[in-house]
Amino acid sequence: MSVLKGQELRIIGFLCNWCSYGGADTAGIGRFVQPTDLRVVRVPCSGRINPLFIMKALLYGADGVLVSGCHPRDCHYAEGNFYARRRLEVIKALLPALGIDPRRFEYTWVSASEGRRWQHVVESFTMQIHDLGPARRLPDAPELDVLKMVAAE
Amino acid sequence: MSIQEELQAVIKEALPDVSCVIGWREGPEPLRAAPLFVRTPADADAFRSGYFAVNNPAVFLPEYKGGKVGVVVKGCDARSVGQLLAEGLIRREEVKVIGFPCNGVIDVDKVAVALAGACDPGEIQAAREEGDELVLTTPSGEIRLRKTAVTADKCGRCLFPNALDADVFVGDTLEPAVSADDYADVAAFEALSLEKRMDFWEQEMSRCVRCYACRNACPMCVCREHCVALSRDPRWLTQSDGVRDKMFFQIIHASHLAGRCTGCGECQRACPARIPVLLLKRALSRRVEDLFAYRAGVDVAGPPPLLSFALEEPKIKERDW
Amino acid sequence: MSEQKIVSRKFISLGYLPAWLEELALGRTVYVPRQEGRTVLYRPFVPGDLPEFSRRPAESAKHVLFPRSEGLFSFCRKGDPGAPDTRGLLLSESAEPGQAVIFGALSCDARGFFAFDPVYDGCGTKGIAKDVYYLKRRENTALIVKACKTPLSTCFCHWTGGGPASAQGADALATDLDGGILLQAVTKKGAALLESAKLSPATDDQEASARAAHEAAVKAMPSSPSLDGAPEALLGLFDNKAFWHAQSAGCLSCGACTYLCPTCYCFNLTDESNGIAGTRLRTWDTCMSALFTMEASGHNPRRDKAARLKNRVGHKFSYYPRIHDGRFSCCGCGRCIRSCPSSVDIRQIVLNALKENADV
Amino acid sequence: MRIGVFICHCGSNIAGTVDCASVAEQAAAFPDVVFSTDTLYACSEPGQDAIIEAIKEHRLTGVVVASCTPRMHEPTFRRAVERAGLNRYLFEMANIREHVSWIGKDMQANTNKSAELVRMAVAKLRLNTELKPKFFPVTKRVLVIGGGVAGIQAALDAADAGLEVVMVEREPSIGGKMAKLDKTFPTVDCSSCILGPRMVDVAQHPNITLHAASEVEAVSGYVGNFEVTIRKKSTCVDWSKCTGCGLCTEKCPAKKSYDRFNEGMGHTSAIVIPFPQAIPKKAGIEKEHCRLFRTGKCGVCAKICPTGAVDYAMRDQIVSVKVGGIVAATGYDLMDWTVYEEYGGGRYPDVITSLQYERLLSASGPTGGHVKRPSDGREPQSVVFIQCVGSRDCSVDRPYCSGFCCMYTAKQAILTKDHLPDSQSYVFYMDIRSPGKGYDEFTRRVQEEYRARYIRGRVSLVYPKGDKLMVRGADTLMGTQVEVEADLVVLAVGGEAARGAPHLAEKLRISYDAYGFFMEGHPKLKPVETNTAGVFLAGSCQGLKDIPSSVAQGSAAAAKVIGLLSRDMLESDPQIAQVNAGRCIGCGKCISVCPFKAIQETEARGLPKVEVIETVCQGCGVCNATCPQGAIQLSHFTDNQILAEVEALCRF
Amino acid sequence: MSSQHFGYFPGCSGLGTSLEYERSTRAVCGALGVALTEVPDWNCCGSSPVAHTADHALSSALASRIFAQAESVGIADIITPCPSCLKNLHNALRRMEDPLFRARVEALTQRPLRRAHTTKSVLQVLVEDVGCSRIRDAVRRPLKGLRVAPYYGCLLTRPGDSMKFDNPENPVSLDRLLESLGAEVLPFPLKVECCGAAFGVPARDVVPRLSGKLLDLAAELDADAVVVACPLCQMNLDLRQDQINAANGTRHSIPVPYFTQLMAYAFGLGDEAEGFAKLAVSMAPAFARMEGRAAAIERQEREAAAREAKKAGSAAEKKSAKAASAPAGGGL
Repeated sequence: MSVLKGQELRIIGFLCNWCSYGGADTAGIGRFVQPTDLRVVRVPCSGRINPLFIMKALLYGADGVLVSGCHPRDCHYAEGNFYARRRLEVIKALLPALGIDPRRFEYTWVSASEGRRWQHVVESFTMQIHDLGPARRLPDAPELDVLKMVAAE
Repeated sequence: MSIQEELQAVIKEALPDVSCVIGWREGPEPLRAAPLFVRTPADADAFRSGYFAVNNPAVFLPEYKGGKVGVVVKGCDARSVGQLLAEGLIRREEVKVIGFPCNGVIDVDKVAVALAGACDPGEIQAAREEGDELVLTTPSGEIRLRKTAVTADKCGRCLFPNALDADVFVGDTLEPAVSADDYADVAAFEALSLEKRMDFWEQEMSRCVRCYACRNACPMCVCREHCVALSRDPRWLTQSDGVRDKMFFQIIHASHLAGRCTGCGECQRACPARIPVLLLKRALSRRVEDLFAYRAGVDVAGPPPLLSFALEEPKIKERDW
Repeated sequence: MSEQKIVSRKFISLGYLPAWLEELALGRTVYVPRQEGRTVLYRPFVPGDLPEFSRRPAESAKHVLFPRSEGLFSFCRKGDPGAPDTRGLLLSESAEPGQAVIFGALSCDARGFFAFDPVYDGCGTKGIAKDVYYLKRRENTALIVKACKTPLSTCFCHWTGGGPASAQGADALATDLDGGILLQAVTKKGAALLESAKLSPATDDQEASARAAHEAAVKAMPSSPSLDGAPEALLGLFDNKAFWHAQSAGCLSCGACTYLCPTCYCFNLTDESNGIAGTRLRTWDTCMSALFTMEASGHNPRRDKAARLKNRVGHKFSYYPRIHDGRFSCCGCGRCIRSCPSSVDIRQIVLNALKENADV
Repeated sequence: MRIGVFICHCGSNIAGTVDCASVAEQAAAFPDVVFSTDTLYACSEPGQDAIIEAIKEHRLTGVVVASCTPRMHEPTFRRAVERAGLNRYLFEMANIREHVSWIGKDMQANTNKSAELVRMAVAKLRLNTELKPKFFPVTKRVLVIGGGVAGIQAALDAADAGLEVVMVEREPSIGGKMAKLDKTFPTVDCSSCILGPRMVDVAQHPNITLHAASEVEAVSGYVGNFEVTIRKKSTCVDWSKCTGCGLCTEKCPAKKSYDRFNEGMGHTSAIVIPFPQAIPKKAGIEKEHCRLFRTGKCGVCAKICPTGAVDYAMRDQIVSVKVGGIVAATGYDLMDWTVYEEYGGGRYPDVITSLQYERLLSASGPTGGHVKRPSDGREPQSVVFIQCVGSRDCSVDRPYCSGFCCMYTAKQAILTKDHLPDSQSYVFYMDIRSPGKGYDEFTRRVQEEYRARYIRGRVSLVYPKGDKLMVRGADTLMGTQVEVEADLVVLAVGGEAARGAPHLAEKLRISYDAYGFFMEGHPKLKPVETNTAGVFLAGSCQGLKDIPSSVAQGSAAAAKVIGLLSRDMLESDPQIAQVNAGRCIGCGKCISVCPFKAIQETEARGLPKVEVIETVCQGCGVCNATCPQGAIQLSHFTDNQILAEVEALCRF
Repeated sequence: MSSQHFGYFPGCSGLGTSLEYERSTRAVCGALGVALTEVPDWNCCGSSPVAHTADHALSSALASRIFAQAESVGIADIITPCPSCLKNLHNALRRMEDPLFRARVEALTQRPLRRAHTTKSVLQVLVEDVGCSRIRDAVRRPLKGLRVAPYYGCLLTRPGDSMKFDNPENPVSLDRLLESLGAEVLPFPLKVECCGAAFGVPARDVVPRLSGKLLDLAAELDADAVVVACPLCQMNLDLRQDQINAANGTRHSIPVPYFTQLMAYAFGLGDEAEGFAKLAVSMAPAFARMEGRAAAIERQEREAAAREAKKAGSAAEKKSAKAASAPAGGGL
């Protein structure tokens, strides 16, 4: 789907169900106003996040990707975020090699109680992405154009 | 006895114990050796080591799991064997590793560059080494090239010219030419503007024909026919001819090799479109080395870094919001 | 060259070549060999650039007629917000392919289309099921091949009935002469291309030196073995697992050989859809992949690479010739050997098969 | 799939800033959507009925509700679609309240965002599959870790309901902190008089097995079928022989040993029965004080013991037990108050903790209930209580309120006056927190009846002057500095998670907060559950609380366990990893990363493969992100489902 | 002797009111092999009330220039005797960890810092970098018999997370240092209490109350001297002692030397370095009492030693007697 022109950029968040999705809920419950760009994909655990999801998003249409999980040692599944931390940190090194600004991807930890922090994270990241502007993308296959045209209608 | 002859002897000696020994023979083109599978002592006479023995024979090992095989390895090939062993993808008792000191191998692409249009590298009729020079017989006469100009880049940064963890090591060990991999190639690429870097990949990947030679030549790519590149479930890629999907496959390959790539460069060598796909893997290897002091195929004592974790990661500086 | 009648002949001095190509490019896409990165490929001609003739293209020109991926048609299910339960299906065909010229292709590339033509022209269906997508492009594309002077170590076009200066399957033949290129059209399509003010009439002398060059090129090639017994030999080895295991030991099961091959014409069909709209893609496929014959049940008749390599060689030198008047589905370009990371040599396999069969 | 989409207004909560009708209209054009509408309250009974009605009328095979967070009503709607005959997993939610309408006021942006979130939900739903739980038998036995008042309550309730109970207590006696208290607030009745009988009940209950001086060594398994290893620590006394006669403690020559039960307010012997009402009432040797262990010479207790129970060579014993549920009731410890250097940091003998003061007040304590200064044994005339020592203080990383200090300080001030009628108590406080039945009345009584002087302010310094202690602080109500001359200073030290709590949490695979307190499943709706099925919490291990709350939580945890184990078979959550054996190459990467050891090697047609132990898998998906060929997929969060969401948003 | 080398920032009082602190510091550091290089062309540290209360960036800019000046002579680590200066140097470094704040400061100074800097007090360097054992070794005239109250003042260790030195509420480093000089260090519970100096201008009536309490306690403990490490405390307790006495109706006469002065004395570095002449309340009576006590202590020690010797002697006699009789006994 296309972004709200001139107003929003495409930002995807991958949030673990137990901490960060809850933190985003807490921010909502607290009516902590945030920029509207972010779209959240809920996953059970940051350890579920295949770094390729991030690459997929960045290559195929996202201007920014934000990952958030439980703070280290607070993982609902005990260890998932520890694996995530290593994998996300490593995959970040691929972005400059691809010609993608590494600031388009960040990961952080937000607990279910940290509504204020979530607001801050969303504000900061959205601002960061708006500072970078819309991302340039490698061309997709022309034979798939028909799919995009329908989506744009 | 030359090292090649010594190796032939060792291979013959190893044979009764193994179903075959994997090495190199002369290929259909003078500059490119082909894999050799020695099953009888007579086969061993065709064995060739040296400057043209570029192929990484470790790529074949997982196929032979369950029986014992021998493999002749250069230093870089030995790292692949080491990483396969560390990940339990092959068993130590099922491989007989025969190592020797490697002085570097040829990069045929560099020969093409060095020829500067004098002829098509495919027209070369014969090649021989003379000291520091490579002498090529072409339809238009002999051409001499400095070996330093046509030796593979990976050899210039090789830290392990002597096969590690070999059961038999033939010859005297060599001193590595350098003391550390400075990843100057990655740094040089990243010195370009982001725009230029993406331009580069757009151009390079447009040549990709999706033959997946890069993947199949990779000794660490053990998924083979189960690779996600061809699967609809999960379905990471379409079958279209877009640069995006092609690039994304390289990202998949690089990410699956993060902390596992030994830098043998076979992916790049195998590419018929000559796309420098090793660069992405090296960008990740550099990061893994920085973060976890881990070099695949060398520091294999513990679990691979991305299959483990530490409660405190001293080198990971998380974003401070 | 002798087998085809020359319809018209022209000469172009090298200085006029770019201008002529630019002229051809009006209303057409002109594909020429171009250096890109460290390789040479067939790419659309860019005004101001000269085609790259010092090295032979790594890929064949087949993608011009048979794209790596093409949308055959698209479909769309339109929702009516008022009555979402009723959705109509709209189908739309893909656009007509445009006119194209391939300039500077190799003789073997042109001969490659020989393998395509009967297959896509309804072979086996008595002409009923013609592949309009291929045939349309074939019709709209003119092919000017350029005669080779020296063979590569992997070349064997003459084994399969071709030659370094063959114009089979092409519309015109170009031959390097001093200061320019002799152009000889063998079809009307080819002759039409030569109707240009940028070209000058050719002389008999020029044609004679071209002929001499062609003969020299043929001479430069090593002598060719007879492959007459190949179809039967390969069929005879169909169940010889040990033979095929040995031949395929070095194979990595990638698709480089088939994708660079001028005669490999297999494809796969997939639908890509976003749930509302979609497209049916035809993409290259390769028999070297295990998935090529994977059946829905999970059974795979060609599980190992030996079976798959057997198919590639067998198809080209046995199964195809048996139903196409003995013509091999191989043009001897040698790209599969050059591009193979393991240097698997199809010539050697055929010779081994002949030898193995003779031994039996 | 035939998808129905329901856009909830949530009254004006969503409709206030989202054009719900427009979202419903846009959703009608999304793939496979055959019905789309907006609704006032989707979660209400009429709302749910409308969904059920639509499923039937439009033959829906999948439902998307766009409303609040799935963490709130996903179970509600899943039950609703199930009532209509759909599998509960053929349902998705789009969170357009917490993530949209409540965090922005821009109607256009919110409406667009809502539509996109619905589009993502539809994209995922199209790939959802029916998931069905599996059933497995349960062990009808419960493990209670910790024998304080919360653990005792949980154990007795569970045992009375007919469950077998195994109680593990780290100390040689159960009773916990409550056993050390003199009186309880606000009734000021005797702590050991009300706790003692319950302790005896534990000892005598036929369904309860007590392991005192023991610790949980390891926990494996899963809800309904945990395997617990218990380490019974050596006490050097064979408790099967010990009668608790106490002869050894009388004859032990190491009389100056640190008295743990009395918080160091007195001395005791090296072989010790912690206190007279101890359960079990057995002796044990504290090796660091025992002469035999320190000098190699003594052995008096072994000689004197009439039953020959003393065994210096005794070793720890390991016991294994299978249980179906676990209640963690490990309580709390006092924070290390010596970091407060300004209060003397352990340097002045007459600055003591509130728990030490309890022992001084207690008739069973070292002074027999006579309040005496530790330094010189004099009765104090002026007693200063300093509250919030280690509570609500960010400077020592204890930002939380311990909750019980205001009340026990009031109680101690009253008891001080009872013991020493001529004494004067001063209480420095920040706020008085007394929100319990009869609590506030109690804090008024101590001021009005017992004339304790309450000074609102923090103490900045305690320093000795002669044989007195000068307590300097602020009186924030008067706006002045005050200095009080004290004979005894009692610090109302706050609590912290029990020593080793995080370690135990890791064994139990439950979460804990930054301070080591165990995390409840939901702060409001799951106060005694944890995120690990079958593990429950009682008492202060979850967060500091007073006795009535601890007891209530003990009963609540027991109720949860009883409910759990009342069933013969349990359902497993089907949102777990599944292996596509056809794609698996048996590389074992998933096995090495699984935090729950829920994946094991297996074989299919001679090829190595892996399989998921369905009851052990918790559904985190680390394996899924690890498997390079995607052969192991987390049901309901498969690669394709997540990719569909990404592509719906980014690509197509 | 040692390669310890620091940049030295004397601070403004070092040139005036606390000249004796300055001199004794240099002398003591010289004696201990600590090389000090004065920051060239230094300026106000920025802790003057106008700067540090009104504008943090301005205040830190002043401190930042001092670091920049130090960089110009190749120095990264600066030490200062004055706790107030120290606090401002610390604060500046800490605040400048925030890139935004740093940018504001650099806009003011136009002198971006290129190196990482640290700062410490003279006391911290002497205790942590030199160490008490080396100090003890340098003592020529032990302060045996001198009863001292160590007074750190409110700033030297606080706020703890900024100063990062000793225990903020109950520091002991000065205690340890004075002990190594041979002095008898009294437990002085008010060692980090405010002396009131900061109120000298805005609320003068508060000063005698706060300072008086310190002197009262010192007198109560029978201290010969209150030893300080801060120019402001020193001036307040020494120069204003008469005012304090007048306001409180007391008659204290307690000398208030800097710890470096006592070190200079103990090291025997001479009058110029000791600078006792500059104190308002004379040290002379204190030293006199010290010597009296020292003599008494020595006498007691001699007697005790004699008793020990006697006891040991008689024990040995007994032992030898026993030993002598043993063979006889053993023979029975």
